[in-house]
Amino acid sequence: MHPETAFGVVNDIQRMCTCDGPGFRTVVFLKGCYLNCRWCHNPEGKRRYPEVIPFVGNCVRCGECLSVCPTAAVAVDDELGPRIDRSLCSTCLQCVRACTHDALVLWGRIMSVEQVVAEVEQDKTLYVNSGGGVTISGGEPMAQPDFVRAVMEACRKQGIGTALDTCGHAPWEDMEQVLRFTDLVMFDIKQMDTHEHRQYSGVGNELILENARRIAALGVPIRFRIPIIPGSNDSRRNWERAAGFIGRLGNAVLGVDLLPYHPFAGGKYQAFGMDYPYPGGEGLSDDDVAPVIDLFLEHVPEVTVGG
Amino acid sequence: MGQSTARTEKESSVEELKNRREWWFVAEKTRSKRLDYLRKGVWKKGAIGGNYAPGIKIDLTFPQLFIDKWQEHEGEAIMLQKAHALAHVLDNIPIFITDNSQIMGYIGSAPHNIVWHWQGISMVNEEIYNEEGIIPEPEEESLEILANLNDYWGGRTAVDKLARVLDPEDAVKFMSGAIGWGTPTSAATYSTKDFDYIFKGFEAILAEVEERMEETEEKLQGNPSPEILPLYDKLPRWEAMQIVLEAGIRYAERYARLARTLAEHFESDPERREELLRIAETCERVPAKPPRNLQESLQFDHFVQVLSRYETFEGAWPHRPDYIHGPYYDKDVNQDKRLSKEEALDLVGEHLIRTHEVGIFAPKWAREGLQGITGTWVWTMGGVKPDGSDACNDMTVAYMQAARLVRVSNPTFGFRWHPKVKDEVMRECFECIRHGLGYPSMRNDPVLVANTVHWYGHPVEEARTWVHQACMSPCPTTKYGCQPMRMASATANCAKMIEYALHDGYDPVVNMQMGPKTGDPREFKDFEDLFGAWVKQMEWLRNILVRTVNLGRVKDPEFFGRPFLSAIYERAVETGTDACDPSNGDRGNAWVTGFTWVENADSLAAIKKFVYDEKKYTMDEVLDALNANWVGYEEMRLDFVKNAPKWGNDDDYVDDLMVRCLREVSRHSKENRCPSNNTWPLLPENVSGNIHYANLVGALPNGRRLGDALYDGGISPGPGLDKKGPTAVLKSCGKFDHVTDGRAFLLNQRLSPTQLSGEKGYQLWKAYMKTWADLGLDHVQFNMVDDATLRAAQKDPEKYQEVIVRVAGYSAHFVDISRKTQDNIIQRTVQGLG
Amino acid sequence: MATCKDCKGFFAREDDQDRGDCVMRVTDPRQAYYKAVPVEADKDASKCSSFRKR
Amino acid sequence: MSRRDKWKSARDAMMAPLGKTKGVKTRESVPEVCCGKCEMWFENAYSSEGRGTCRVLKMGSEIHSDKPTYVLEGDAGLISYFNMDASHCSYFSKMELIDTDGTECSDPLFRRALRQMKKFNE
Repeated sequence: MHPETAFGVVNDIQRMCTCDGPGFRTVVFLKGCYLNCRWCHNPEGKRRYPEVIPFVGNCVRCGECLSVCPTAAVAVDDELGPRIDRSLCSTCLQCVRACTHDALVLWGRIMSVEQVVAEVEQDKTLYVNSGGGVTISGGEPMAQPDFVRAVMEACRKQGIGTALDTCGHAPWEDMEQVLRFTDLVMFDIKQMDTHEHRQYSGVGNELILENARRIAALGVPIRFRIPIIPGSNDSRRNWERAAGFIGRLGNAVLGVDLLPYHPFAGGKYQAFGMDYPYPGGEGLSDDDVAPVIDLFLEHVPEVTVGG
Repeated sequence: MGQSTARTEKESSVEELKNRREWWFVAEKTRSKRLDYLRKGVWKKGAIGGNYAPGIKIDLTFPQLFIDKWQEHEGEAIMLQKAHALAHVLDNIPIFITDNSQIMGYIGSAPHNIVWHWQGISMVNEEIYNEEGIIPEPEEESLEILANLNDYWGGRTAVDKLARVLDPEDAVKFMSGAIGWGTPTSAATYSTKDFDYIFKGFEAILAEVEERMEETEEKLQGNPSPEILPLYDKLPRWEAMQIVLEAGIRYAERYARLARTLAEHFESDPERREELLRIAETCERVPAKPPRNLQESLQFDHFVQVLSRYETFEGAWPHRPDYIHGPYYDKDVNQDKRLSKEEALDLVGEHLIRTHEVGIFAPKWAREGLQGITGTWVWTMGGVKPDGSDACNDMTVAYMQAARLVRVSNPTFGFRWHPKVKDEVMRECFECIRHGLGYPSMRNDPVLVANTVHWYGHPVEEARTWVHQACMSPCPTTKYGCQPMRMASATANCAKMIEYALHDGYDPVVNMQMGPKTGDPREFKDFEDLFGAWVKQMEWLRNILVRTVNLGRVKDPEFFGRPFLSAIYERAVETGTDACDPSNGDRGNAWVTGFTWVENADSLAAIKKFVYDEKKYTMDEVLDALNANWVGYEEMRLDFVKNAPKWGNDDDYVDDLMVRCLREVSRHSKENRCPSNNTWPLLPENVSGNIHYANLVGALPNGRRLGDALYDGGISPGPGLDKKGPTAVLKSCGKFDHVTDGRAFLLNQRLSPTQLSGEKGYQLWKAYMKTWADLGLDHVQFNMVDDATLRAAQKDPEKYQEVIVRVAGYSAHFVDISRKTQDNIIQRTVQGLG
Repeated sequence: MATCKDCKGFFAREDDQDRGDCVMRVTDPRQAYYKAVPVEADKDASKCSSFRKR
Repeated sequence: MSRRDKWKSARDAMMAPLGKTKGVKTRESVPEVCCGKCEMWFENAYSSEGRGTCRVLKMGSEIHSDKPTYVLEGDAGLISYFNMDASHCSYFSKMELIDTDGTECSDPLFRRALRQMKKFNE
C-alpha cells in the first residue's frame, strides 16, 4: 500500500453499535461524501477534510477563540455563538485547544490504518460472542477506498467480520478492491428515478444501480437500506420500482432495511449553527410505513424498519 | 360474543402498551384481580426522597406491649428477658387478614404502620420523636408515650452500651458519621437463614432443645468441675428459645383462629370461605410442623421472616426462595396438579407483595442512602446446587413472571448466572430487565463461589449454597456458614481516604482531626509519597470501622440478645449459645462495604498526571483550588474533569492505579480479622450513599465539588466520564481479579431500551453477558428506562408511580427518590447501543 | 356494664371461654381487612366506639 | 490530659443527653436563638436526632452560659444540640432557611427531620 493511503480521515469511531449489521459492531465513520442529500443526517461528515465545527450550545462567549485565531476566521455572535469563516480557516486548531467548553470541536482526525484497527480490535470478544464486527460508514467510505480496503483487510486477518455501509456512488474499480475484504454490504437506494435522484442528491443514480447489480452478481451478501423521505421518494411508483429492481438481483440479497425519516437531525444542524435544508416536518408513523413493508416483502426475504 | 370482543380489545391494547414500553400498565392489565387488589392495597413504606409518605405512622402498640413484660422480667438473662417480652407481643399484637390475601403475617398492628427497634440506638429513638408526620394521632398523647419510652431506653440500648466500652476516640469518630455507616449491633442487622434446618418445624426444634436441656441438667447434677460452669448460662438461653418458638406457633394459630371465625361468621362468598379455611389449615400446620405444599412452605417462610423482624430490625433479606420453594411448586403444580400455574403465580406474586409491604423505621441516613425502600432486600435466584448442577427450577421462572406482574421495588432479585443456565431462564431474566424492573442483577456464580472459598475458607459445597447477604455479598446458608448479624456495619466512606491524604488527616466538614497525620502534601517529593499517605489513611479508616464492628459483634449477646434467631440457628440450638456468639462455630463472612470508592483512583490519577508527571500544576495550586472548593478555579477544574484520565475507559494509566489500590486493600483485608478469625475484604458499592455523602465529602481532584453527588458507586465509572462505551467499562473492570482483589464489585449499566427490543435485543444482551462472563466480572445490573420517560416522570410524578429504576444495589420507584438522586440517575451514561 | 362478651365482634376461644378475639372490619384508604385483638371476655366495653350489642 | 481522657470528654458530650432527657418538655423546648439555626452548625450525619458539630469551636468551649468560653484549637469540634441556647455565642450566624418543603434530601441540612424546628420555618 502506498504510504499516502495508509492514513484516512476519521470522523468518529463508535463502539457497541447494534444498528449497523449483525451483532455488536464498531462503526468507523469516515469523512467526506460524493453526494449532497438534502436530508443528510450527518452534515459533519460531508467534507473530505478535517474541519472545526462549533457546538453553539456549549459556547459561553468567553472570546478565547477570537484571541488565538491567527487568521481571524472565528467570530462570536452574541446570539448565534461562534461562527467560522471557512475561506479563512486554516484548521490550525488553536481555537479548539483554547476552548475549554467544547464549543469548538474538530471533526475528522487523520488516523493510520493501525490506529483504527487497534481501536476496532478492543471489542473482539464482543464480536465473537455476538457475530458482530466492524462497519465502515460515513460520510461515504468509498470516498477513501484505499484506506477502507486496508482497514478491512487488516480486520479480516484478525478474524473480525467486516461490513461496508455505502451510498454506492463510486467507481467500480474502487468498489471491487474493497469488496474483496467485505463480508456484508449495506447499500443505500434513495430514488429509482435518476432525475429526481439528481435533484435531491446532486448526482444521478446510474452508477449506483449498476454497482448494486455488480455486487449482487459477485455474490457478496448485500442488504439494501432505503430511507423513506416524505416529499422526496415516498411514492408508490418509486417503491414498486425499487422492490422490483432488488427482487431481480438474486440470492445475494439478504433483505431490505427501511429507514423512515425522522426530524432529529434538525437539532444537530442547530447545534452546529447550520441551516437545515430539509425541514421535513414530523417523523413517519407505523401506519405510513406498513404498506411499504408489504410491498417489499413480495420481492425480498426480509424487511426491517429502523436500523 | 360480547365477552370475546372485550377480551380482544384488552389484548390488543396490551400489545400497544408493550410497543410503547409502558410496562407498568401492561402489568396492571395482565395480572389477576387478586394480585391487582393486593398490589394496590400496599402502603408504601419506603421513604420518598427522605420522608415517609402521608398516612404512614410509627407503631406504638408494639413497644408498649414489649416494655410491659420486659420490665417485669428485669434482672433475668437478657435472652430470657427478651423472650418473655417478645412472646407477650406475639400473643397480643393486633393481627389482620386483608381481603383476597392468602399469605399471613405483618410486623406491626395495622397495614399502614411501621415498626422500629428501640433497643438498638437511643439516637434513633430520639429521631423518631423528632420526625414529622409519623406520630400517630392524637399527637400529644403519642409524644408523651414516646418520650417515656425514650427516657427508659436512653443509655440502655445496645449501641449506648457499646459506646461506653469502645475507645472514646473511636466512638466519637465512628459516630461523627463522616467516615462511614454502621450500627454495630444486631439490633440493626440481617441474618442468613438455613431453611433446610428451619423447615423441620418448630416442634422438632423444641424437641431438640428439650433433649439438650435434659442432657445438660444431668451433667449439672454430676461431678463438679470447671467444664460444667458455662452450662449454667446455657439453660436460660434454651429456655428463651423454647418461649419464642412456642410463641411463634401461637402467633400462627391466632391467624388460623381468625380465618376460621371469618369463614364461619363473616364470609358469604363460598370461594373465599374455602380460601379462609385453607388459610386456617395452613396456619395450624406451620411453623409448628414441616410444610407439605406450596402455600404452607411460603407461609412458613413468611412467618419466620416476620418473627425475625419482631425481634430485630432486619435491613436486608438474604433469601433464595426459588431454591427453597421449588420442590413444593413442582409437587403441587407438576406432579399432584393440586394448583394451576395461575393459582401458583397468585401465591408467588403475593409472596412478593407481603415482603414489599414490610415497613421498618429507618434513621434518616439510611433513608437517604436507601431511597424509596425499607431495606436492601435482594433475593437470590438461580445458581447451582451443592453438587454444582444447575439449581434453576420452575419457581425461578415463576418469581420472574410474578415480579413483572406486581412490579415491586423491593424485594429485588440477584441472579446467580453460570454457564449451565438454560436459555428459557435467561429469557425470563432478560424480560424482567427489559420491562424496566432494574432487576435481576446478574452475578457470576463460578467467580463468586471461588471468591467465597478464597476469603473465608467455606468448603466449596457450602459456598455453592450462597445467597446475597445484603445487596451484594454472598453468604452460604449452611450450619456454620450462616452469618447472624450485620458485620457489614463496617461501611466505609472511601472518598475520605484520598481527602484525608490531601489534608494531613484533617476533616474540615466535621471540624476534627480524623485520620493520622500523614504530612503536608506540599512536602511530598513524588507520587509515591502521596500514595503512601493514601495507604495509611485507608488502613486507619478500615481499622476503626473493623475494630468497632468486631467489638459490637462480640458484645452483642450481652448487649442485645437474639432468642428467636438462636432458636432457628442449628449451631446455637446445639450449643445453647446466642446465634451471634462467634464462638459457636461461625466461620465468618465479614466485609467492608466500600462507598465512594472510584473517586480514589480518579483523584490519584489526576494528581499523578498533572502534578507529578506533566507538572502542569503544583500541589500548592491543587490544594488551593480544593480548599476553595474549586470556586475561582473553574478552568482548572474543567481541565481536571476532562483531561485527567478516568476509570472505565480501558486506560491503563488510571486502571493500573485502581488495581494497585485494590491490591493494597486486599493485603490489609487479610490483616484485619473478624471475631471468628477470618478476613475483612472490601466490597465496593454505594446504594444511594453517593447522595447522602454529597455534603460530607469535600472537593476532590477529580473535579468534584462539595455538595456534588459522588459517583454512583461500586466500580461504576463516574457519570458521563466513561467516554469509550460499555466494552471499555467492562474491560477496565476486567483488569483486576474478582476472586482475590475484593469481595464483590458493583457495576451499573444503563442500556437503551429501544435497542434491546425483540429477539435481536435478547441475542445482543446474551452476547453482552457472555463477554461480561468471559472477562470474569462478578456483578452487573441494568437500568433500561430511557431518559425521556425519566424526565417525564420528574415533571409528572403522578402518572409514573410505577417506574422502577436501579439505584445501586437495589431498585426503587423513581418517583420515591430525591430530585438529586433522580438527576444523578438520568446523568448516568446511557450506554449507547447504537 | 357492657363487656366484650356482649359484643357481636367478640369470639371466645375454644380452649378458654374467658378470653377471646375482638374481630373488626376495617377499611383504610388502600385496603379492607379484618382485624383481631385479644381481649378478656369481661373487659369493660362501655367506652368502646365499635361495641355492637349481640 | 491523656489521649483517652481528651476523647472521653468528647464522647461524653456526644452521649450526654442519652438517658438524661426527661419527658416532653425538654424535648420540645427550642430557644429562639439556637445552634440548629446557625450556619456554623452541622448536624451529625450518623443520626438526625439533633446532635451536631460546630464548624468553628472546638471541644471544651461552653456557649450556653452568660459568659461563654471559646476554644479554637484542638482535635475535635464542639458537639452540641439543635436546641442548645446560642443567644450568648458570639459565633452565632443565622442561617437562611430555604426549600423547607422536605422534598430535598440535604438542603437545608437535615433540618426537616426535626419536627420541633418546624415552627421556625413558617
